[in-house]
Amino acid sequence: MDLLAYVAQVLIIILAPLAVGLALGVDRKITARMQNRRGPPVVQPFYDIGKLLAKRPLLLNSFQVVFAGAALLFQAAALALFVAGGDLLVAFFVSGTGAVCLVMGAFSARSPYSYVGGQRELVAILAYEPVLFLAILAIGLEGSFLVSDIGGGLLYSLPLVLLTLVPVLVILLEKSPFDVPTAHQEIMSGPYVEYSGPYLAIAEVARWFQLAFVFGLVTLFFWSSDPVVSIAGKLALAFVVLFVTIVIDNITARLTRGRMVRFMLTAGVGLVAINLLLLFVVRQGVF
Amino acid sequence: MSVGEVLAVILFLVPIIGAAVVMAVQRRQATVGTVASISVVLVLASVGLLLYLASSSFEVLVIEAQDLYPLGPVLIAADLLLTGVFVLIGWRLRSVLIAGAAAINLLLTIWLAFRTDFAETGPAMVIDNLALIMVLITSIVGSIIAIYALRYMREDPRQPQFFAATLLFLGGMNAAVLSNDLLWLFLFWDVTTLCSFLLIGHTGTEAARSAARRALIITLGGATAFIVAAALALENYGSMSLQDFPVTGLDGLALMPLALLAVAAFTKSALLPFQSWLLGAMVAPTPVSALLHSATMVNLGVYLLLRLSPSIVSATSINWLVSLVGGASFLASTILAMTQSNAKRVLAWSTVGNLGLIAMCVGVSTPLAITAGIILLFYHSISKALMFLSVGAAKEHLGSEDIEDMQGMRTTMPFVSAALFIGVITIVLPPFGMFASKWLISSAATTFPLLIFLLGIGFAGLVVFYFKWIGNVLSAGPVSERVTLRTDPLPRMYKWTLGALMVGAVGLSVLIGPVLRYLIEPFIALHFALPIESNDLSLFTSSGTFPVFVFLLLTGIIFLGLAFIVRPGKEEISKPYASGEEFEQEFETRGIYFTTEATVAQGIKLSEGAGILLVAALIAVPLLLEVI
Amino acid sequence: MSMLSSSLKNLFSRPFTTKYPYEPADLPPGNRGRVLWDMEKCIFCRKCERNCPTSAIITNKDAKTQTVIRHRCIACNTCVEVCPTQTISMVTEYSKPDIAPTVHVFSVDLPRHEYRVEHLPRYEGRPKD
Amino acid sequence: MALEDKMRARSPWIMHFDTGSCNGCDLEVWALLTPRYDVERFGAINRANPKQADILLITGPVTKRCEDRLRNLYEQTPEPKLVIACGNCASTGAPFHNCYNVDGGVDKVIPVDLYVPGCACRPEALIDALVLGLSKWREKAAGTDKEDKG
Amino acid sequence: MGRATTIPFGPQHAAFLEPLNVKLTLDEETVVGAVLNQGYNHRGMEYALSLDYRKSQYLVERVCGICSFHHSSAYCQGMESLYGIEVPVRAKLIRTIMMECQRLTSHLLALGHIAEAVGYENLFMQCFREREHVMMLVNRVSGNRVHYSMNVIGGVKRDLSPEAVKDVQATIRDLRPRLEELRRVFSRDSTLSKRTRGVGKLSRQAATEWGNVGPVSRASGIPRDIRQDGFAAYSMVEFKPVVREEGDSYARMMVRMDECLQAADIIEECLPLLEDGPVAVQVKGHPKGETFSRVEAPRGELFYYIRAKGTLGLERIKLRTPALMNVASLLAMLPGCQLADVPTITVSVDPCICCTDR
Ligand code: SF4
Ligand code: SF4
Ligand code: SF4
Ligand code: SF4
Ligand code: SF4
Ligand code: SF4
Ligand code: SF4
Repeated sequence: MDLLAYVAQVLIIILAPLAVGLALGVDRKITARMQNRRGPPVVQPFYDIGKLLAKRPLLLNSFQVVFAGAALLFQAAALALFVAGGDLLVAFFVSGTGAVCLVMGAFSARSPYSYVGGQRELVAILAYEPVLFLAILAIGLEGSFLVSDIGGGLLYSLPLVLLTLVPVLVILLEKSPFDVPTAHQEIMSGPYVEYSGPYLAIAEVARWFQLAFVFGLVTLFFWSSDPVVSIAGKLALAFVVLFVTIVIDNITARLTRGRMVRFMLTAGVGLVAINLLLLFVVRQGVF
Repeated sequence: MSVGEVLAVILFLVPIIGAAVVMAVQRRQATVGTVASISVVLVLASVGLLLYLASSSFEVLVIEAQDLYPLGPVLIAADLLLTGVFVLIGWRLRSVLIAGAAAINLLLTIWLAFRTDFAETGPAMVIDNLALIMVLITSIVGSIIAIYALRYMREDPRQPQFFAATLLFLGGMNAAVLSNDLLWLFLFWDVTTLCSFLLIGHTGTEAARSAARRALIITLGGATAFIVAAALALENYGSMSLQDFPVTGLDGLALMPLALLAVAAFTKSALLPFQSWLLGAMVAPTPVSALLHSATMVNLGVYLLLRLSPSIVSATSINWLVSLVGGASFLASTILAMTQSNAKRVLAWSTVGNLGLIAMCVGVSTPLAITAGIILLFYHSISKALMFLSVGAAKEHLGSEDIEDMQGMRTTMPFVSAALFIGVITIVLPPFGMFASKWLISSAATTFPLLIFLLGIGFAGLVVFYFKWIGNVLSAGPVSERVTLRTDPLPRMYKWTLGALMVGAVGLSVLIGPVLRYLIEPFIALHFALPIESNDLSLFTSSGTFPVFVFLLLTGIIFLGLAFIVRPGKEEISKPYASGEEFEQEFETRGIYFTTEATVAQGIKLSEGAGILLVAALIAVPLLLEVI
Repeated sequence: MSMLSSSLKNLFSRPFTTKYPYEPADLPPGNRGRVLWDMEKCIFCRKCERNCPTSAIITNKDAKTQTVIRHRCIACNTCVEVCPTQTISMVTEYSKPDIAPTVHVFSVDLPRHEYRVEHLPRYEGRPKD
Repeated sequence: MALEDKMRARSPWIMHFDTGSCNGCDLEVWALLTPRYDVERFGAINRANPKQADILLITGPVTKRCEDRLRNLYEQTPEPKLVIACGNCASTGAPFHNCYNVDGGVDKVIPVDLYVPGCACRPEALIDALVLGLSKWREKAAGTDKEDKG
Repeated sequence: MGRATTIPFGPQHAAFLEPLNVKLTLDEETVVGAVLNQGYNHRGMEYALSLDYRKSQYLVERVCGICSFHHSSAYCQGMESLYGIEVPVRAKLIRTIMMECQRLTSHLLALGHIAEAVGYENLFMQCFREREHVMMLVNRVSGNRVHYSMNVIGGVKRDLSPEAVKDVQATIRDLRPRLEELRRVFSRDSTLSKRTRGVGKLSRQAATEWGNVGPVSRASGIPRDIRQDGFAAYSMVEFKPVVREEGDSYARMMVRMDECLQAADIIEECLPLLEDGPVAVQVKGHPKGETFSRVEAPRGELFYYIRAKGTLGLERIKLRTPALMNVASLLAMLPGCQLADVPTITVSVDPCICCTDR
């Protein structure tokens, strides 16, 4: 039984980023359809990764690769911790480390766009990390920091917190209005400019792991004692959130970095605060 | 006298004697010899003290005043003398504030001495684990900095003065943390004030002098708060022994000593609104900054808070104010650090932030938070010293402390870059020591939901300003030859000191389990229920686990392994993308600082205002409670 | 907000995308694709060659061939207009990409509108000096 | 190998560079990316970055000033890569054959794999080129792979 | 301050269709200095154009693929005035219709390009979808999507058949609601207006000083539109130049959007005026003398100066193209803006390097 659970966890750790890859494929397809195009097949992200791996490596200096690899491993560790039912906070910080490693990778390539991209990625971190952190603390306040102990009810007690995860995901999915760090038309996909071939694939997969972790957070909001309902509900919730981000992407222009930070630190942080306050008031009233 | 007592006395007396020797001989060679040998003595003595305490399974070592016999009266005399000196300094500097504060201190000290019949009201010294940790930090990190300074200050014409002050500083610091009696503590508190004044003003330039003066004003103001608190403690609790501070039933005016001591601690630790002296102190030579920021001075403030934590915990009407001052300092300083491009200023703000965090931990008042605070204090000093000394080394080579000028340092100064990198990752990233405390604080802060908002933004800001800097250091183009750490044009003395700190920062992070179990928990256990367990591989709290070892291993594998595997030369090296243009020569970059000088000044004013309000509230609350 | 409605409308309506290459390209009648020679009519007056703005045509009176470099022809229709004998016609199909610039040689030996395919030499670039 | 080839063929990332064209072909390249022709159907996206591109779509005769830039970009593209000369001027420099500042054709500067005729080249022709190119790419990639092993 | 970031923006850049290099000096992300670096696209066309005035009919189209028809119209007008001939009315009307179609494609391109520059991908796609309708229309009418090859000296060489007229009518009727839909998005979308309003301001005065033309000048409140001169058939139709006062990227965008609708109006006005008749007059001999000719290209006043000496070759042919004037004014707009706004501003003047450099 124990072994079985262990195997299941390992499976989830492997499958979750793959699911994210698929989700990104679905995202591209839906986006294309919203733009009245046919769009790529849903497995396109996997083709891309496969293609990238088959390219001949080309790099500026080895630090880039070290940091891309580090990003991947840290993100994987964060996800592993999450799946193993570990401490959410630790997982969050580890995942943050992965994000920082990518920034370092961008900086270490001495290239103008990559440098500006790194700076912007830091700004993005400044924007989304507090919100993510607060969301996790709110989850910790409501349930537990241990994923395995959280249980249900978050959707009802922390709906606004779930809402704040949407802009976080918008940033992480590199979607407008907050695709500031990778802004294609300004800084040519920013931190990724100097990555190519297999190294780009590594950086990309690292991002998948990171997204898997954040989507994991989203799925925590749904819980049911029936495992089938639970899993179905979690997936449905994740899809709904993904769909909302896609819609947002398609009806907005990219905003500037200042607006991004301001929005996240006021609206994002504010929503968490309001949620906690309401919760407090309701609890006081009820008991 | 037991071995422990002897060691304790060595720890503070030897450096003070050393200072006298250095002043007397006035020759470089003698200075080097003295400083080096005293450093060795300090390191050995502090480790010896650790071993001694460990042998008695960390029982608290109490040293009565009569054991130290002629010392007591001498010290009281010294106390009066020193306060007198401050009056004189105030006179010389034509500063009413300094002279006035010093005069009040002098009068109160005399009055207190008479009140207590020139005797102590409790044990003179108490060596528990908190004191032990502080002694270890001061002695070992302080010694390393002193040795580093031997090289750094080699061309300074007034070396004896400098090193005398440094040694005195270390001795005073050690004595301060060992002292239990408030009057003793007050003396050594003032010793550190004096030393910091001397060291900050050492270069004698206009900027240095005004910075020293400002430092003196603020810390002397703190000292006044301290001595008033001592007097009030004597009145209210009937004792000036820190041990005897009541841990229950504090209310009304009885809170006042605590509140005032907290304010005194804020001034020492340069928390808002008193941060300006520490920022101004940046004009001093780098070893001074390192000393102030990591081994001595600012630690004393938060040490006092931690020391008083059992009382503060029970003082529920003011502890939230303490935590707010800490939290506000943390948030404001991280935001301000993001706007700085001078490396030392960045570090200074981050020190303010970290100390704020420790103060916040004390204010949060859960055992978990206090544990977090001590961990933070311990690891912060090592990493901060490492970073300051690296900046000093970089400055010697680059001639600048600006982080923009450090661009590409990875290829020119790999050793220093590695030191900076390790300094940053041990401060910011998991799974190093500081991170453990971050994690604990985050868990602990949930009892105080307002603080989590400060923390959330603050942590993100921390990442931003540190990595902006280190990114600059690591940013370098392709290198045809492999750069090795050995090729760094760095004096051997720097390599050794930086190396020792690097090893310490990483090694102690690996050993966080034992550190927690043997160094920190005994202190916590004295006063609280143990909030955290460790099995050397992981840390556990009631709400979470942190598999330290797994992550350390992972990090090690990641950085060392990848750096080993990935070597340049195997792959095709290409030119950076520059829209098709050749861009080698013209390339220049500059980081983001978000705002302008004017806004920064405004921000500082704003946060100082908030700090003043909070501190005023801290003093007003006991009064109000008394009135009600 | 009107973007929202149009996005959702797009999502549930048929994409505007053509199915090409899985269905033939929709070339309108009158599309200027490429020129064809009916060599039986040609009198080798060279008017086409002279008037071609991109020198895409090479008329060889001796060999009785008309050569058109497809990768030069801009389908301007001039040759069609100037030819006194209506030898040249424009068809809607465009010329196809190839691994070297294509040359089509029309000759009297070949049936009407048929041609021989040849290629211009390819250059392999030039290293930086 | 087969899997690799399949992946390659399904994810050709594009970089477009204008080396002095009249814009006609550039717009047809852009038309490829937009709803009507939507080459994302084939997995192609415009990365606009040589380091991440597989296929360079070059339009225009190479003006003297663009030569070095073009070569730079070409060198920054990792193997296996494909260069498609879009339009008559990229293929042979035809419409601008009388202009003194062009040398005629992209292949005078960098090796070109496919030449797309047309002025402007129709998007359909570009799609043909893409399809043709992907099959050609297999051979080319096999060449690079062998080189890597040998 | 000390250091500043320098970034080469272009020649190959995701925001640019064409090779333009703006060397930006940034203080953090604020542009403090911009150096425009042109000439990547210089092919030496003015020389080539002067070799053979007949072949130049086709070559002028290749000065620019976006407004090829305007170029050939300007050229042919110039030559016609050298010959001193009057073009048949039908030819004039056809020219007008085609020019307006081209204006539609060009403006929709520019609008889409702005949307792309601010990262509004969906809007970019919508613009290009509508543009594709016009492209398909002109393909049906002229036989090519880009270079119509319809103009000859003396008129047009390809007539509009009755079916084609119906086709144009139907397409424009179809297009109008779509354009109105686009206009709603462009004028009301809040994120878009956050990115364009007040960005890249160019005062009326500055616009005059920099000699801006076309939509850029009209967005700064200068009601200058060469179409009012009544070349081709513009004297036969009613229209008013679209003028806005703001002078920012938003205004430039909206001027183009409104001109799209105006183009649809003009086309619909022209269609009923078409009467049967010849579409070209024959010209004899080589031209001689000097002349100039102007048309309002999508980006503004396009000016041709031609001096002929009575041979196949021309003595001098000189183009002053609208983008040259507008691109230069970037120097007035870029300093002080954010890096994020650089693409928006550059694209909002609709830089067209191929004719600027020619
Ligand atoms: S113009 Fe006609 S007849 Fe004369 S050579 Fe050309 S194809 Fe033949
Ligand atoms: S269509 Fe024009 S370019 Fe083509 S061959 Fe005929 S004249 Fe030459
Ligand atoms: S081939 Fe024709 S349309 Fe294409 S760029 Fe060249 S001249 Fe322009
Ligand atoms: S500047 Fe104009 S006229 Fe002079 S060479 Fe260049 S294209 Fe010819
Ligand atoms: S406009 Fe200027 S660049 Fe162009 S041909 Fe005249 S002088 Fe030369
Ligand atoms: S020739 Fe004309 S465009 Fe050139 S610098 Fe002189 S005035 Fe300006
Ligand atoms: S600006 Fe010049 S090249 Fe561009 S569309 Fe207008 S006339 Fe053509």
